[in-house]
Amino acid sequence: MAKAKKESDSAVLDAACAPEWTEILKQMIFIRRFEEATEREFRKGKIGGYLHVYIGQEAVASGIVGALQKGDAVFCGYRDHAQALSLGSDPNRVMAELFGKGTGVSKGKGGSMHLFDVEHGLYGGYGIVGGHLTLAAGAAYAKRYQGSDSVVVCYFGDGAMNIGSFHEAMNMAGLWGHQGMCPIVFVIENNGYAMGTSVERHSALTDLAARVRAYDIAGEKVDGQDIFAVRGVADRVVRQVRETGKPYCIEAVTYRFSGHGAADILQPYRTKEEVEQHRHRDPINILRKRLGEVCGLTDDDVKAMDEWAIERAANAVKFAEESSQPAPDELFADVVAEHGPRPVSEDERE
Amino acid sequence: MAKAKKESDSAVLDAACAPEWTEILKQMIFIRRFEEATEREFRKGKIGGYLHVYIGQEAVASGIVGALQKGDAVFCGYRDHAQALSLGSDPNRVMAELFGKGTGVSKGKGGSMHLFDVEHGLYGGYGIVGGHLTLAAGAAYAKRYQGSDSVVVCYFGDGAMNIGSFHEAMNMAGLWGHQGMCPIVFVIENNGYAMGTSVERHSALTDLAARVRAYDIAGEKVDGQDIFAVRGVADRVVRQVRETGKPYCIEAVTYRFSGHGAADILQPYRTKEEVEQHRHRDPINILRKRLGEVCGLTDDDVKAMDEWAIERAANAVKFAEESSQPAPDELFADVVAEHGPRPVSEDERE
Amino acid sequence: MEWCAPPARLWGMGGAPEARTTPSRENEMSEKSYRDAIRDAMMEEMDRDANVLIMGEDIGVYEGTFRITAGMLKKYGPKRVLDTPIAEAGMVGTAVGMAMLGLRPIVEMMTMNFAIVAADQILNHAAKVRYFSGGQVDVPMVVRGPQGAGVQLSAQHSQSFESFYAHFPGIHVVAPATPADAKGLLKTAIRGNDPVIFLESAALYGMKGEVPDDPNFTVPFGQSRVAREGKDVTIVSFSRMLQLSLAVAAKLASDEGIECEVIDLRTLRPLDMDPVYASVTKTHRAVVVQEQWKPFGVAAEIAANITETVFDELDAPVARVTGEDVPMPYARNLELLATPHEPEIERAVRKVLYKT
Amino acid sequence: MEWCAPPARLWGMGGAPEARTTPSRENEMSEKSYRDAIRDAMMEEMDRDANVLIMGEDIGVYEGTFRITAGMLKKYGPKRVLDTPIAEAGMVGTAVGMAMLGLRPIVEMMTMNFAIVAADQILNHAAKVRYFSGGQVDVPMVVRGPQGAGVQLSAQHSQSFESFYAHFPGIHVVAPATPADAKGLLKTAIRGNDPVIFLESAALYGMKGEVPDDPNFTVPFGQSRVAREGKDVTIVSFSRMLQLSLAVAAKLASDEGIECEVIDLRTLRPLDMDPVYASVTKTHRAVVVQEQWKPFGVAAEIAANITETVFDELDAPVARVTGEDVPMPYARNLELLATPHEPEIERAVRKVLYKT
Ligand SMILES: Cc1ncc(C[n+]2csc(CCOP(=O)(O)OP(=O)(O)O)c2C)c(N)n1
Ligand SMILES: Cc1ncc(C[n+]2csc(CCOP(=O)(O)OP(=O)(O)O)c2C)c(N)n1
Ligand SMILES: [Mg+2]
Ligand SMILES: [Mg+2]
Repeated sequence: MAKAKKESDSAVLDAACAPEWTEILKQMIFIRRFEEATEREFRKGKIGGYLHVYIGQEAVASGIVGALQKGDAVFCGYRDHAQALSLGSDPNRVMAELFGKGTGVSKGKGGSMHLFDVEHGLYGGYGIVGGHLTLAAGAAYAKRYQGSDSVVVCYFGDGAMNIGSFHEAMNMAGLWGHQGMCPIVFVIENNGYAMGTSVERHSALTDLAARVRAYDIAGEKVDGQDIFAVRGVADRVVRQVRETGKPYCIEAVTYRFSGHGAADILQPYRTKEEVEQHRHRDPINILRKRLGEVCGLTDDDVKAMDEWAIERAANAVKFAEESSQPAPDELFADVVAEHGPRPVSEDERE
Repeated sequence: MAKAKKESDSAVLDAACAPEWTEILKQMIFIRRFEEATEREFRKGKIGGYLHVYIGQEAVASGIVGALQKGDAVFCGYRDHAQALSLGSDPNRVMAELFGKGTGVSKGKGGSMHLFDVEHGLYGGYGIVGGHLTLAAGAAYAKRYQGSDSVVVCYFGDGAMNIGSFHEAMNMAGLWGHQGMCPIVFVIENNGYAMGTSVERHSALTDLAARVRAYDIAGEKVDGQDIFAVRGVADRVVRQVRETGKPYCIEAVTYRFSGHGAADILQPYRTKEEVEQHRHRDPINILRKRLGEVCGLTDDDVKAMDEWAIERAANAVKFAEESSQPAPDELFADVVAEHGPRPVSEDERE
Repeated sequence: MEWCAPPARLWGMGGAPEARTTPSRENEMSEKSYRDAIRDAMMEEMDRDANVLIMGEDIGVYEGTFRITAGMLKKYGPKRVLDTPIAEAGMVGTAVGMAMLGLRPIVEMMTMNFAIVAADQILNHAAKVRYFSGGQVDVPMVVRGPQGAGVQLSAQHSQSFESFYAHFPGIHVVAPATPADAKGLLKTAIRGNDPVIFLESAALYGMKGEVPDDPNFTVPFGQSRVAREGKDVTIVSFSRMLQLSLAVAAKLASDEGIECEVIDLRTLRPLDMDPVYASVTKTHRAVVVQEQWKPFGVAAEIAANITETVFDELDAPVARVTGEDVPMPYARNLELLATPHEPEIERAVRKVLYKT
Repeated sequence: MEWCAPPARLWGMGGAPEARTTPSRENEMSEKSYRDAIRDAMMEEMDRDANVLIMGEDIGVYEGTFRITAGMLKKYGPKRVLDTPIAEAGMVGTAVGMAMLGLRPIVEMMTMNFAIVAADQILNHAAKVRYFSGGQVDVPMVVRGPQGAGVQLSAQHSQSFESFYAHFPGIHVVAPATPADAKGLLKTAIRGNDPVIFLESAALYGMKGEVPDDPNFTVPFGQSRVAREGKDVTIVSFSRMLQLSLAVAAKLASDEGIECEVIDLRTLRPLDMDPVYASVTKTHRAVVVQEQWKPFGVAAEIAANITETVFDELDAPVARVTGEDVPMPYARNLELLATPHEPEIERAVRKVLYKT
C-alpha cells in the first residue's frame, strides 16, 4: 500500500494556513466535546436507542469532509454525528435529533443512527450494516447523469466489508467507473473492530484497501489519526474522482476510544492497555502539537477553544432539552409522499 | 495467473491409462447426446420449465468430478445435468426428473434446475444465482466438523460472482480455511456470459480467478475445454484441499455452444462467428484427437461409443416417457419432515 | 379465453413486441397486450422525463427475457438503459440512491422471485428512508417484474409477493389485471414520488385489451374497480386471478343466472376497500381469490376487513380461494393441483350461496 | 408488571445471565428469565448432541449483545460457537449446508431485523430444499434472535416478522410468550428436522417465570395454549402482546367482572386454531392482538380463520389490535403512539362486547 507520506507534507502548515488548521482543530475539539455530551445525556436517559460515538476517529470525518465542496453528498452508517457536524449541520439540531425532538435534523424521527441534513449534503445515517453503500453508488451515478461534477463520499466500517451489499455496490461502482459514471470516494473507517470482532477475525484478507482491487477500484491506506495525512489524501483523491468519475477507496486506519455503542461497557474483546496505547495517538493531540510547533499555538489558545467547545455542546444540550417533542400527527407524516399517489377517498372518486 | 500447463502433461496419457481416458471420452459423448436429447424433448413439449444444457462445457463437469471420491459432495447451479451424470446418477432417472415423473431423481418435484442425488454426492441443483455457494461452504465446514476428509465441490458461473452471497460465502470460506475447516473447491464455470451479458460487462475486474484473492483464497485459471488440463488441476487441487481443509478456486475458461437456456434463440449478444470459432475447441474433439494420436483410438471406436451414447439417451427418454407422474399426494409430501414437528390434532392433545 | 390459457410455454419466448401505434388523440383506444402496455408506459415516460431511466439484468443487449425492453437500449442509450450484473440488492440499492438525488429509476427484476435477494434494500431502505429522514427525501422509483406461477418453473421461480410487500408501510404495491391498468398504473408509479413494487403477472403478458392512447392516461393508486356488476356474490381479486374470476362470473351468469360482482383491487397498498364494502352490502356474500399460499396471504386481509367493517351485511363467512400451502412442485400434474383454477372459484361461490 | 415495563433501556445492557441451576428432577420447576430459558435450552441441547452448534455475530468473544451466549465459547470452543463476519446471508446459507449434511446449527441473529438480508437464504433455500430435492435432505436448523419494538431503536431496528415468515411453507415459525415456552419450544426446534424461525421478544428477555427442570421438557409445535380461561371474550395473541393481553384480562376481571379467555398461539406455522374455535364457540367474541402493522399481519389470518370456521358463533366482528401502519419513529412520544398498549386492547374487548 502506498503510504500517504507526501500528501501529509503537502498539506503545508505554515503561518499562512494556520488559521485554516486552527479552525479544523477547533472543529475536532468540538466534535469530541459534543460526543462526550451525548454519552452523558445517554446515561441520564435523555438520549434513547443506540448511540455510537466517533471519539478517537475525528480526523477521518473532518479530514475527508474538509476536501468537499457544495453539492457533494455524504452517506454514512449509524456512527454519523461527526460527519453531520463536519458538514456544518447545526449542532443544536443534531443534539435535538438525539433527544428525539421535533427540532432535530430529521424531525426527531431518525435519532442517532439516522441523521439527515440534505441541505448540508448529508444523505444519512443508516442502521443496516453496509446497506447504504449501494445507495451511495447510485447517488454518484445520479450526480454524473445530471451533468454535475459533484462527488459522493461513502463512509463505512471495516466490518461492513463482509456483507453482500458491499460487494454488489463495489462491483457496480467499478463497472460504472469504467464509463466515468461513478464519482465516489469509499472511506473505510478501519477502527480495528466490528463491534467486538477484530479485523483478523472477520476478514479473510486483512489488508482491507487491497480487497477493493477485486473490483478494479484503486485503494490506499492512510493514517486515520493524522489529519494532515487524511486531508492530504482526501484533497488529491476527491479532485481525481471529481475529474475522472471513477471510484476510489481510502482505508483510514483509526481506532475508537469508546465502546462500540453506549451499551458496550465490558469490552471483553480488547484490553485496557490496548485502548491506552491508542490514546497516545489521539488525533486531536496530534494536530494540536503540530500547530504548537509550527504556528506557535499556545495552551491558552487551546484552552479557549476547548471552553468554547464545551459551552457550545452544553448549549446544544440545552436547546435539545428545551425543544418540544414532535407533534403527534408527525407519526403519520412522511410515510409516503403527500404530493404523490395516495388513497382516494369516496368523494374524490370520479 | 499460473497456467495449468504442467498438470495438463502430468495427466499422463499412455497405453496404461488409455482405458480410463477412453471411459471419460465415452462419458463426455454421452453427456453431449443426453443434452441434445433434452433439447429435442423440450421442443416437443415433453420437458417443461427452464432448461439449461452443458453443451460445450463437458470437460469442466467431467474433469473435476473425476478427481472426487465417495463421500465428497457437489453443489451446483441450475446447469446441473452434466454434474449429475458425471457423478453416476442413473440417466433414466435424470431424464425422468426433467419429464416431471415420479421416477425422477428428485421425484419429479425439482425438474432440470433442481437435480438431487444425495446417494451419489449431488446435493443439488439451485435456481437462485449464487444462492448455493453459502450452502456449499457450510457443507464443507460440516465435513470437517464430522471428522471426515471429504471435500465439497461448488460449481457456479461467471455471472454468479457478482451477487452478495458469493462474497459472503467466499469470506467465510476464507476465514474457516485459516482453521483448516473449509475443504471446498470453488469451480468458476467461466463461459464468457451471464445469460447475454459478457464478463467484461458484468465484472469490473475480468480476471475472475484473481478476484478470490480478496478472500485470501488461492485461485488459478485452467483451459476448461481441455479435459487433461482440467483433470490435472483437479487432481492436484482436490488432494490439496482434502489435506489442508483450505478452500481453493479453479476458474475453468469454457464456452457454451447452446443458448443460455432453451428460450435463448436469438442470442443477440454474440455472433454466429464467435460461436463457430469456439466450436473449433470442442472438448470432446480435443480428447478424441488426443486419444487417437496417443492410443490409436479409431473413428470406428468413437462411432461405437457415439451409437452407444445415442441409444442410452434414447433409452432414458423412453424410460422417462413411460414413467408415471408423481402421485397426487406427493403434492403435500416433503414440505416439512414427516418425522419432525407437526401440528397436533385435537385427539392427540393431552 | 386467452388469458387463462397457459402462458407462452417458456417465459423467455414471448416473441417480439408489436410495433407501437403512433400517439393518437384523446379518448381513442388501441388493442394492446399487457406486455406492450407496460413497455409503452415506460417509453412514454422516458420520452416525457429525462430523469426516468431503467436498469436490470439483460434488459439492454439481450433485450429482456420477456422482451419488454426490446429496442430500448438502442433508442435511449446505455446511460438510460443499464444492463446490470446479477446483483439485485445492488440494483435496488443504487436505484434508491438515484431516486434520493432526483432521478426516477425503474428496476426490472428478471422475475420478482429474485427480488427477495433485495428485500433489505426494499423494505429497510426504500420504504423507510423518507420517514427516518423526517421527509427530507423523495424516493421515486419502481421495482417491477413478472411473478406468479408459470409452467413448471419449480419452487424458487413461481411465487407471488403481494402480501410479502404490502405488509410494509412506505411503499406502494400494485398488481394490474388488464393491459389498460398495467399501463395506467405503471405511469402513476413512475410519476409518483415513492417506491412502488409493481407486480406483473407473467402469465398475462400475452393478454390483449383496449388501452387508451392518450399519453396522459394514468390510473390512480388506491382505487379498486368494479370489473363486473352483479347482485348475488362479490368476488374480490387482482392480477391474473381477477381474469379467472371474471370467467367464472360469466359462466355462472349464463349457465345458472348467478350474478357475481367482480372487484379488482388493482393496488394492495394503498388498499381501497370501499367498493368492496359497497358491493358486499348489496350481495351479502364474498369470495376472495389469490394465487399464492393461503396462510398470511392477501385474502386474509381482505376477508378480515370485510368482516370487520360490514359484518352485519354478511349472510355467509367470506370464502378464500388460494393456492395450496406447498412450495411449487415441478411436475405439471402437481403444479396444476397447487394453483387455483376456475372450478375452485366456482365452488367457493356456491359455498357462500350455500348451494353445495 | 415486569413484562410490560420497558425493556432494559438498551438491549445490549441486559446484565450477566444468572448462574444455571444444576439439573434437577422431573416435575420440579425453577424460576428463570426468558433469556436464561433460551440459553438453557441451547446449552442442554449442545450437551446432548454434538451436532448442535451455534453461529452468529459477536456471540463468542463479545459474549452476545444480549449476553444469551455468554460463556458458551469458553465451554464449547470455537468449532461449536462460531463468531461470524457481518454476513447474515452467509450465516443462514452456511447453516443450511451444514444442516443438509447432518449438523444442527443454530443461527443467532443479533436482531431479526438483520435477517431480512438473509431472506433469500431462508425463504428460497432453507424452506424449499427438502421439497425440490424430493425429500432427500433434512434441514434441521434454527434461526433465532430478538425482535419487536424496543425503546427508540427507530425504523430499521423495531420490526416483528411473524407474518413475513409464516406465509411461506417449509419453515416453522415460533414466537414464545413465556420463559417455559421459550425453553420448551426452542428445544423442539433444535431437535426437529426442519428450519425454524424462532422469534424472541427482546422486551421479554428479563421476564421471569417457572420453567421445568426436566432436561427432556419440550413444548410441541402447533399446540396453542389457553393461557387464561374466561367466558365473555376470546383474546388471541402471542409473544409479548400475550402478556399485555393477560394483564388486560386480569384488570377487566377484577374491575368489571369481564372474563376474557386468553389464547397463546405459540407457533404461527404450524398454526393451531382449534382451541381458538373452541373458545369462540363459548365466548362468541374475539380480539386478536399483535404488535406489528395491521395490513397483511398475523391478526388478519387469525380473524379470517375464525370467521371462516365459526362464523355462526360470532356475535360481533373479530377486532384487531395492532401497531400503527408507519415505520417506527425514533421520538419516544411517537413510538408510544405507534405501538399497541393495554388501553387499546381493553377498548377492543369493550368494542366486541358492544360496551363502548
Ligand atoms: C446487517 C446488520 N447486521 C448486524 C448489525 C448489528 N451491528 C451494528 S454495528 C455492527 C458492527 C459494525 O462494525 P464496523 O462496520 O466495523 O463499524 P464500526 O461500528 O466499527 O464503526 C453490527 C454487527 C447491523 N446493524 N446490520
Ligand atoms: C438472483 C438471480 N438473479 C437472476 C436470475 C436469472 N438468471 C438465471 S441464470 C442467469 C445467468 C447466470 O450466468 P452465469 O452465472 O454466468 O451462469 P451460466 O448460465 O453462464 O452457466 C440469470 C441472470 C436468477 N436465477 N437468480
Ligand atoms: Mg469497525
Ligand atoms: Mg456464464
